[in-house]
Amino acid sequence: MNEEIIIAGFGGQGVLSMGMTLAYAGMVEDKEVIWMPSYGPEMRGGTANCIVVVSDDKVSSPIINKFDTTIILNQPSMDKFESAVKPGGNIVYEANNVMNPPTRDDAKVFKIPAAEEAKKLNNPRTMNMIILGAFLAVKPIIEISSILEALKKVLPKRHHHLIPLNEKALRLGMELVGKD
Amino acid sequence: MNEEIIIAGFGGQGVLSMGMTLAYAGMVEDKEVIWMPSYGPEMRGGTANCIVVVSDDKVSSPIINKFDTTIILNQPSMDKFESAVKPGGNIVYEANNVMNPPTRDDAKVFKIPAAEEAKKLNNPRTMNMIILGAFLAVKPIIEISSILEALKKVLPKRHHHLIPLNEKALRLGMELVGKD
Amino acid sequence: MAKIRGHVIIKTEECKGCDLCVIECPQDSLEMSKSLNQKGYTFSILSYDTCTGCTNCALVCPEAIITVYREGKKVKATRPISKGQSV
Amino acid sequence: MAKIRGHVIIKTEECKGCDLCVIECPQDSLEMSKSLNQKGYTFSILSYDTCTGCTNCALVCPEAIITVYREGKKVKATRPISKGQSV
Amino acid sequence: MSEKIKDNVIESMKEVWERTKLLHDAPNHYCPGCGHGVVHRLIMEAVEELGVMDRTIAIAPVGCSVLAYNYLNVDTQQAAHGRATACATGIKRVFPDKIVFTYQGDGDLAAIGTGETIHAVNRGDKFLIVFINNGIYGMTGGQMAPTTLEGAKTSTSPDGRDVDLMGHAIRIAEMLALLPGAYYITRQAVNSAKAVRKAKKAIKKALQYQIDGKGGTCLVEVVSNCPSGWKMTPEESNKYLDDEVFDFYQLGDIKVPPKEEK
Amino acid sequence: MSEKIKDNVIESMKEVWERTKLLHDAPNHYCPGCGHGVVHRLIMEAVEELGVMDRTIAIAPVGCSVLAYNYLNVDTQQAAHGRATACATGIKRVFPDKIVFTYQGDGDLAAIGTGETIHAVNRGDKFLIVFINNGIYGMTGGQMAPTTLEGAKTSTSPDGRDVDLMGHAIRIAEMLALLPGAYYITRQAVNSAKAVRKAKKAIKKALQYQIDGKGGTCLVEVVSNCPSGWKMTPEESNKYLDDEVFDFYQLGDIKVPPKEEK
Amino acid sequence: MNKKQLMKGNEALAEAAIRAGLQGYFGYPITPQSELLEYMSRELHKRGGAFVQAESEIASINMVYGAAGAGARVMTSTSSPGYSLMQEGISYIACAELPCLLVNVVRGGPGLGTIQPSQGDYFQAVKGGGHGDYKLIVLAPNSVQEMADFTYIGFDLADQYRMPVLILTDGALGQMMESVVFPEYDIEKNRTNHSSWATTGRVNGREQHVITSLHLQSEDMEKQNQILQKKYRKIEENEVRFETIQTEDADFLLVAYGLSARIAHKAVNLAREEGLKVGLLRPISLYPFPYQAIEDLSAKVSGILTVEMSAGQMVEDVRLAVNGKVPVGFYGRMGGMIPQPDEILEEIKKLYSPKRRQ
Amino acid sequence: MNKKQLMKGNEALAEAAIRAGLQGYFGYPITPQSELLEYMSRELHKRGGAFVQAESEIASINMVYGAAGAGARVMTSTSSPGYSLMQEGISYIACAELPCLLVNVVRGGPGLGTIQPSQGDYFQAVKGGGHGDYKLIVLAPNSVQEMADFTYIGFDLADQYRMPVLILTDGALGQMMESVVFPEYDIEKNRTNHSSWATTGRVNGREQHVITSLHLQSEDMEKQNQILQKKYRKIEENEVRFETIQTEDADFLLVAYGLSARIAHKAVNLAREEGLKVGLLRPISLYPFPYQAIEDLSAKVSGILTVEMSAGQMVEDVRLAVNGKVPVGFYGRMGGMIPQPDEILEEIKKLYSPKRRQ
Ligand SMILES: Cc1ncc(C[n+]2csc(CCOP(=O)(O)OP(=O)(O)O)c2C)c(N)n1
Ligand SMILES: Cc1ncc(C[n+]2csc(CCOP(=O)(O)OP(=O)(O)O)c2C)c(N)n1
Ligand code: SF4
Ligand code: SF4
Ligand code: SF4
Ligand code: SF4
Ligand code: SF4
Ligand code: SF4
Ligand SMILES: [Mg+2]
Ligand SMILES: [Mg+2]
Repeated sequence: MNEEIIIAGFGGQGVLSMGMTLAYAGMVEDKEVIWMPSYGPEMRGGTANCIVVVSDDKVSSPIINKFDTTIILNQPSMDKFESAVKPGGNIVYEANNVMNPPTRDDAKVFKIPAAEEAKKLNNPRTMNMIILGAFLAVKPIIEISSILEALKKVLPKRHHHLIPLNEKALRLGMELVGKD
Repeated sequence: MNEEIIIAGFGGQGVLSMGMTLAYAGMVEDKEVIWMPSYGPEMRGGTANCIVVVSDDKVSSPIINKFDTTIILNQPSMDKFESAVKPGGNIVYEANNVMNPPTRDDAKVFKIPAAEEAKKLNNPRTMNMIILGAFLAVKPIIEISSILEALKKVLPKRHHHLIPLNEKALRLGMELVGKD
Repeated sequence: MAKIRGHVIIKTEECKGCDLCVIECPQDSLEMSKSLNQKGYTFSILSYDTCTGCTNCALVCPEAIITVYREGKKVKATRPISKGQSV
Repeated sequence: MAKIRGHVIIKTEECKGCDLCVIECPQDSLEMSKSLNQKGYTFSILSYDTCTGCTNCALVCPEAIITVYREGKKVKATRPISKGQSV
Repeated sequence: MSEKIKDNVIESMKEVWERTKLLHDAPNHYCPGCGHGVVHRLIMEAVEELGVMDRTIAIAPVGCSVLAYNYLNVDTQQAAHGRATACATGIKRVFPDKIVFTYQGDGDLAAIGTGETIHAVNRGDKFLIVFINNGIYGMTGGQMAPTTLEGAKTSTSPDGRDVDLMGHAIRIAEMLALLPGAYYITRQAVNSAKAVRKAKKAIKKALQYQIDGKGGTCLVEVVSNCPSGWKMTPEESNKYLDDEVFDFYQLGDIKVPPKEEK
Repeated sequence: MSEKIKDNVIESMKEVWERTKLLHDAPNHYCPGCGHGVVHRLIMEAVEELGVMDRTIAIAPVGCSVLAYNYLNVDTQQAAHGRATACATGIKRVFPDKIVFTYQGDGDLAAIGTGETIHAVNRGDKFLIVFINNGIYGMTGGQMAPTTLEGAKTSTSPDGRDVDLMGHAIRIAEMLALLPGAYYITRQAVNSAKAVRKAKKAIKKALQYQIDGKGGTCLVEVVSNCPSGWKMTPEESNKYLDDEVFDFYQLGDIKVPPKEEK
Repeated sequence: MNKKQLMKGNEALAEAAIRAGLQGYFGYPITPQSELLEYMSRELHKRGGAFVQAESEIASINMVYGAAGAGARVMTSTSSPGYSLMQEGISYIACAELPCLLVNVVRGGPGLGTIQPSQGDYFQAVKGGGHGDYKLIVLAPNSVQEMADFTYIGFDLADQYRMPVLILTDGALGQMMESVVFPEYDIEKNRTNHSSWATTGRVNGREQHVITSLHLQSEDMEKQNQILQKKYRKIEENEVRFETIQTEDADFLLVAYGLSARIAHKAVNLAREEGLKVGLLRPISLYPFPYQAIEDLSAKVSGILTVEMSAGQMVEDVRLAVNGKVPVGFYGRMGGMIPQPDEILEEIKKLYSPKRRQ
Repeated sequence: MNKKQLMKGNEALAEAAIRAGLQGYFGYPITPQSELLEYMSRELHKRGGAFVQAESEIASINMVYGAAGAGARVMTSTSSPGYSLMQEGISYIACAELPCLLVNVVRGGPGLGTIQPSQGDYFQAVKGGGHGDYKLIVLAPNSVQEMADFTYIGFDLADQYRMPVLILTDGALGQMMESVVFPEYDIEKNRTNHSSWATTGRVNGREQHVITSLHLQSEDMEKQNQILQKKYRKIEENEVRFETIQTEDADFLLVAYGLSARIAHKAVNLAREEGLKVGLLRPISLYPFPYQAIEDLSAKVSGILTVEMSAGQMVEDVRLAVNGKVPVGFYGRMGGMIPQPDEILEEIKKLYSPKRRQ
């Protein structure tokens, strides 16, 4: 297994921490992982993205321009990264934040109303976990339990009480796949 | 003609300006000249020396370790540069300041009591000009008139009134050669 | 005392939702949007017809995206208006 | 009042002839040589038997080459003399 | 109020405040609520009002405002970190008629550039230094600056600035004021409309001195915010300035010209 | 007085002043009458008297005193031009028990090293700075220093220092005194026996503070001469100090510890 | 303690340095290196070392000079423009023979450039940089694990040869996360006692120790240079480090270091998939450079392609090694751009020809 | 006006710069360069330029950046440690494409070193130095006359290519006196008007001019690098300068620059006296380096000896030029020591063999 993913969106959407959670979870499962943030020119608030690789083998190049999965949380990122998915790959995107759905017909497309669902959970910040759950439903490369393990590392101690909520969001995300 | 000279003594004895005068005079006569000061490690007052080359042709290397003439104004310089004169070359040195006369028997040696004579001229600073005169008697490579011309360049304007005195010193020096 | 009537126009697409104009408005004329603009920020809107054209909001706006208008009466403008501007 | 008798010893070969000790001596005990030392400098010499051992000369000497002696009486030394020094 | 009515209303009004033409028509990259944008505007307003755009040269620093030339529509040089004043000296000495200002953060001016700052002012080089003191290294992600207040948490003083280990917040304007080369030194703020008006006046005054060829260096320090670095909302950051920062960095003129010669 | 009698005389006397053993037994390379030699001696006397040779580290600058380690018989590091204080900070932070002093000229400390000086003092790093202010770059042949007095001729101010072009003589000690990190700052001289005694006391006091672990940086400025650079005899140079220089660089304590805690 | 951790390269390096017994860190913020400084600010003081955020890179390197001269295990880190500012200080440290660790997390240049990763500082690291004839041992990691490993090695080499060691890495390696395992390291055993030359004070009245790079007499200065050169010859003999990947049967050789080498590795895989026998030599020590290894391989291949994130710097060393035996090509991207595996493959195809080996 | 004068190299350079219309000089004292600064302090102001003794070399180079960016003809000068401090600034200037003249009067290094002449900064001048991929045009005079001549050329090249030009010389050439004749030079004709890009203020409301070396997007930064590289290729085509002495019939070639070249010249004479057919190639532009000329000559000789006042730096460029065709030897002295003609002769004898040319 060798999964190359890019996650892209606004700075405040938890793009980097979503990727980091995934990478940590990979390590929990003793896989080889890479997490690589992008260095956008924007100071704050602009777009952000990170590359995550989870693999059974040692990863040679961390520099990747075609991905197995692209996870997209806003329109500018869709404009930029729609073309970066490999033929046959997956595009997972957030419904509310992307106006123009992707037009690639050689990729599987998953539109996830994560923002809306997050509102229902009374915590808009769970949006990224819903998306992550959706991704894991599409590509079950990591166990949910590993993700929860990883969250202990990624979240500061004072936020550990939120882990159950995050689990809920993850599972909700998994369920959303295919519903659309 | 290609004359390679080193002049060495204490910092205060006018070593550098003697060499510079000679170099200027060479240029007055349209010869190729080089004047190269030494970079002694001493801050002030220590020993000083300069190399002067006066030549009919373009001078290739300004870096020289054997000289046609060494002009020596103190004992440390004698110790250092006695060996630097070419076989058949000249050693011109100041009598008072050098206790141990040179022992080279393959060089012509001229002992000049310049300090003493300078005192007689009531100006100890003329010592270097007396030595220069002596050198020119030994090696008449430059006209006295050119030296006087050169002094106009080397001396600041306010000291130009001293040029006649310097001329006297030069001629005195020339006369001293062979007297010993 | 007749209130001086003013008005502001805000380039909402360039607003970053910092809220400073809202806080600084002595007339509480402004408020922040509920929705986001294209850049992902909430934005300031003139919501109440109380504006006096005092320019405070424009002065503190880091984006310089507020233009202030005022009824006829002369005011000490912070900067002279370029000539040829319509009334 | 009996004058305190002092004495100085100067390492003349290391003297640079700066003259500062001579100027600083309150007793005019020092003067500069006429001749030069090996290094080409005139040097300071104790020429008059008026020295009180006040240490002024030693204090201003940049070469630290003056040693000062004084008759028995205790003085406030600028620095303590190492133990075991003979009287 | 419908669009229609709005237009009518505006028709009947004077425009009393608009964006100066000397700001490029482009959004800036600063974080929401950051004071850099305000100060940029004030300087450009002053340059426009004084009519010296055709001989004004700005020096941008390394810091969040490194891209100042994307906003200030005047000729600009982007100087190496801390060397804006040296750069300004180079220009001003060869071209004394130019109107030159540097725009520098506190890391730039008061850390790596300390020597250049002090010696430019000591030479009394006749340009304006606009000094944005936000008590932090904004651009590099919120590290401690020389001006960071005692106890303040930053990414390199995670437990708060410990003055025994990290030194005290430095009031460099006061140090510079000791130098005879300093002509006009003032400390301003932009966290309220009132403060902005004052700051504008100070900047304009300083530029006017330069236009008049008055002797010496002018420095306008703006004690500003960095909501991102401080991890505050813009509102909180502005309040923090009022509540804490101005106690230490007191606003007002620090050195005024000997007498206001005419 | 014959040699014989001399010996007798000395036999009967106490040695009241001798060269400290912490000076190497070697002639120095300074010009006749140069104050560097005197200050070297005073520091070594103080170190000897305080008995801290076994943990003292000197930092030599780039300047005429670059070879100070040939005279001071204590462990020494020769630091890059202007960086002696940074070097000292490095040592003192890792080894707080060491007694560290820098020895720096005015070019070194107040020109190229301005930033390092100010920030070391601002951090209150606990070492002693001995600052030899001779108003000139001695080593490189007499160029103007930041501390050169108005009107003074040097090889780069051949018509005298023109303050409009070259800036004013800088009183850096006064600037440093503004910093809370400065613990003890004093300005001394060595151009008379009386001044030497005072300077010695100041140096010793500063070292004592360091030994006691008192908080902050100490600086002893010695306003000194440079007969060669000034083109004066040693006597003239010392008189010039009295007549002109001390008017501008006034001698005495500039900052004393808050209270002389015991 | 020694379990796998997910860390940024910059942080792994910092953690390794602390575990190696770091006594002092002196640095100044700059992207993409600041995580290292920040990590130190959080950890070092707690764990017994001194941390100073200096006022500049120049102050940093001279703090390193001071503390290293007093015998401490110390380091600084920075990125390109900051490293340029340190050149005078590095030249001093090299001349005075002080052990210390330097880290340059390279970004795109020249000038202020960009904050993206680059290898444009190779020349500065291994040839020029500061003034005078000196060298640093230069190690180029290509993974987060190596960021940690080379830190230990770097400190030890610095001690062993009494000289600065530079870790030349880049913004991508500094900021990306991978798993890392910190090896066992016995500080007390490995950290050299420098009291025979360091300035510690004249303990028990011993002879004075002096740290200097000044020798006013040229003869003495030349002698010091000869000492340095002798040391460098020894290092060139003993400390060459490199890695070869699929070179045994290679007809064509890639040479690349650091991040480029990982990309080149992928290009090797792509090439092999297409039946091209391509191998990779990765210099690990950039100084001393693996001249011999490359020369040896050059006898076996038909051509060489050097891949760098620069306009072509290391390629000169490759050419010096090959000395005309086979053509040496170059492919590089500049200013923060990163060569892609497929771009490299394309270049390989332009130059590739199978060669019968003897 | 244009008569022969006896001058120090440093002063001749200063005088030439003023005659070339120098508008600003910014510098800091350092031996063996201070005469240049002092000359400027006496003359420049009187003759219409601005002179500033800066507080440091870093301030100097950044003053140069500022004034050059505003379109002025400006320069700075220093010696080795000071030049190291300028590296960040030089990288900025190169990237921002500002014309200016830099002078490094090299002394023995590394570290504080010695004040005697040296060529130990070759690598720094032509390879590394600052961070990133940039080059300076580097000219190496070998006489006082050339100190003057190359100053004019340097300014003109700087203007023509919008880049810094470095005069790499040494303490001996700087401080020795020889005769010099200053050529006619029409400032108005030669000095380029830079108002099309310089920051002069937006005269008549023209578009904004920006001087920067920052390009946050790697794509842009790479573009800027491509512009630079293109310029460098052009320079490599057009601006190679060198001198050959008795190479026509030479069996053996010396390569040396600057002061070393004059000594090598004497060694050529000595060798010829002994019947050894030795020639000399003197690179005048160190960048661009005369690779082609050396390659061409390498086909005609049996061996090459490079002579430097360093541990061997330019010799790498010579080897790159020769590319293995004939053996390339090296003779150097370090740390301020100067090779003597007879020492060189001895080295020649060790390597010399006559060769039948085709
Ligand atoms: C020589 C050098 N060192 C460090 C940096 C990294 N750097 C960029 S901006 C900056 C400091 C920014 O802080 P400040 O000057 O206060 O400006 P602000 O961002 O707060 O406005 C630093 C250290 C650099 N670009 N160059
Ligand atoms: C980086 C660098 N710049 C310049 C120099 C040259 N230099 C040596 S000493 C000195 C100044 C000496 O003046 P000061 O510090 O006042 O000491 P003094 O000689 O007067 O005691 C200078 C500029 C240097 N060695 N290194
Ligand atoms: S102009 Fe004044 S009253 Fe009107 S919205 Fe702005 S701040 Fe409020
Ligand atoms: S101050 Fe400006 S940016 Fe901030 S909310 Fe108001 S309009 Fe928007
Ligand atoms: S000790 Fe005092 S009295 Fe004696 S010589 Fe010295 S200065 Fe004069
Ligand atoms: S003070 Fe010292 S050096 Fe000067 S004259 Fe007296 S003994 Fe000699
Ligand atoms: S980081 Fe701070 S200073 Fe920089 S733009 Fe953001 S708020 Fe402003
Ligand atoms: S040059 Fe000046 S400071 Fe240096 S040793 Fe001579 S007198 Fe002293
Ligand atoms: Mg700041
Ligand atoms: Mg001085």
